[in-house]
Amino acid sequence: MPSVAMTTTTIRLQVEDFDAAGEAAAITRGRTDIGAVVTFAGICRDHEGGACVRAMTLEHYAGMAEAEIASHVEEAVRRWPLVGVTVIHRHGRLVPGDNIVLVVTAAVHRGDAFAAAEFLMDYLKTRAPFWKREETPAGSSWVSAKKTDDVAAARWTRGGRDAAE
Amino acid sequence: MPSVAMTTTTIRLQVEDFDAAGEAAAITRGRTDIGAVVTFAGICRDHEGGACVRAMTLEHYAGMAEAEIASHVEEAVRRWPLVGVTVIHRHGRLVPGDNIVLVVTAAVHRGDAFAAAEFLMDYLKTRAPFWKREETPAGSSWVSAKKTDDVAAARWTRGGRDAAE
Amino acid sequence: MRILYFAWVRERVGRADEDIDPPRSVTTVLELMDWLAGRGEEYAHAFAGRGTIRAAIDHAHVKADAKIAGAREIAFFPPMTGG
Amino acid sequence: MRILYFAWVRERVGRADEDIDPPRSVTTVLELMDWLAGRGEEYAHAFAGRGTIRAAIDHAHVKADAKIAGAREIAFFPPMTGG
Repeated sequence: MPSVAMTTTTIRLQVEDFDAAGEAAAITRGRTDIGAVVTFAGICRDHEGGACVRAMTLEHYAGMAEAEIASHVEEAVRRWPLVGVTVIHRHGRLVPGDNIVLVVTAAVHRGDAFAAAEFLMDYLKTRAPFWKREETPAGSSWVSAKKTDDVAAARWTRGGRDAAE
Repeated sequence: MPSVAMTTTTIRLQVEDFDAAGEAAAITRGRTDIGAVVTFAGICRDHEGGACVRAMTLEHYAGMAEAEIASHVEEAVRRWPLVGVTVIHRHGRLVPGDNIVLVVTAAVHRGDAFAAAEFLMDYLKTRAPFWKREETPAGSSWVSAKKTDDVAAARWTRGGRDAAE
Repeated sequence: MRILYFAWVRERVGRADEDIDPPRSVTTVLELMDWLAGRGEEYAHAFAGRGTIRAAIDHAHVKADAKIAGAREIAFFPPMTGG
Repeated sequence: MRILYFAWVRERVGRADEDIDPPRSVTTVLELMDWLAGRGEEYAHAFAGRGTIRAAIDHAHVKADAKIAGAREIAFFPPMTGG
């Protein structure tokens, strides 16, 4: 009898730090059908485009952020055969070295886990309603959206890698 | 004064299990210039192409395996601006659920960390001298190389993603 | 109709949310931005670069030509920079 | 010249390594495989499908037409399945 396809998904928006290893372990615990686990951690850097960053504050649109992330997690599950997906995004004030975002994807094959993790990160960067305000020695200002992030997200919409896989 | 570009690399072949979280933490500890950490863990599965797998034994070519992995880590460091790279490959007998291989890549930007991790995994699959023997209820046999792995590795040699990035 | 503002749109408007009752002639998101821009100096400043401001109706991204009829909550914000 | 065998090549040959002294007429990896295949039934069996067998000279992957002159260690093995 073939096993039923089940994907464990976890989505959390929180002020608190997360435990990347613990989240990855939670997906694989007690299972022996997973061949690949990709963990992505986004971390607050002390430099951005040459400027020194002392801290950043992440504002988010509560309600919409959860819905937007959930819809992209669902899309990832539709596009790739995943065993588990975890997305955690922090908000509030963070200093360099702090964790910002975590994506964990688990699959039977590594290609699916890698693709889904990159897809989710590209979409979090461009579609999830979060805004970063950076504190530098020159004052504090809102971070501008990066064109490279739009380009990265666009590759999932047609042709590109998806068609080649 | 611009900081000096330094990449911390760690390569280990071992019978013992590894601690994925500890290895990732070792790369980021005390640093605030890292924006992205990608961790890939390859895990022994209980099914392979429909057949039940009870255990697998990984044979390797000591000496060449280290050299081959080191040369690909060096190539990854040349191709992408990485802050740290760790590759750990186990050998010996493993059962479903056991870790097999770990790749951790840390970079300022996520695209570099993702690309380097995928590149290293594709090369470990097709160029590192390791051979898997699987034990199934029908007996034990050597795993055949997968054409999909060759295709995955070939995309790094010219054109493809690299040129598009 | 509840309106939310985020990031620099919020800072320029000077508030995070408010309830408004625009005239019936305001039917799209773009028309709503035009109408809001006429409500005072802070709104004019916030919506001066309305080409870059994004909008969501009831938690879903929408374009400037989206109809606002039936909307419970409309949000205005700059391009997202999370992740 | 030290020869190493891995995985099913090792199992078929019946040993993991040995020292050999092939005649001077054997100059390439392919010729070495032909010569080894003639050393007995187990070698003939191991090298029957020599199109799929890979080789390395002194820890570096090489093709079948690679010269073996100066090699200290030559290894024969099936396509790799690590990772």
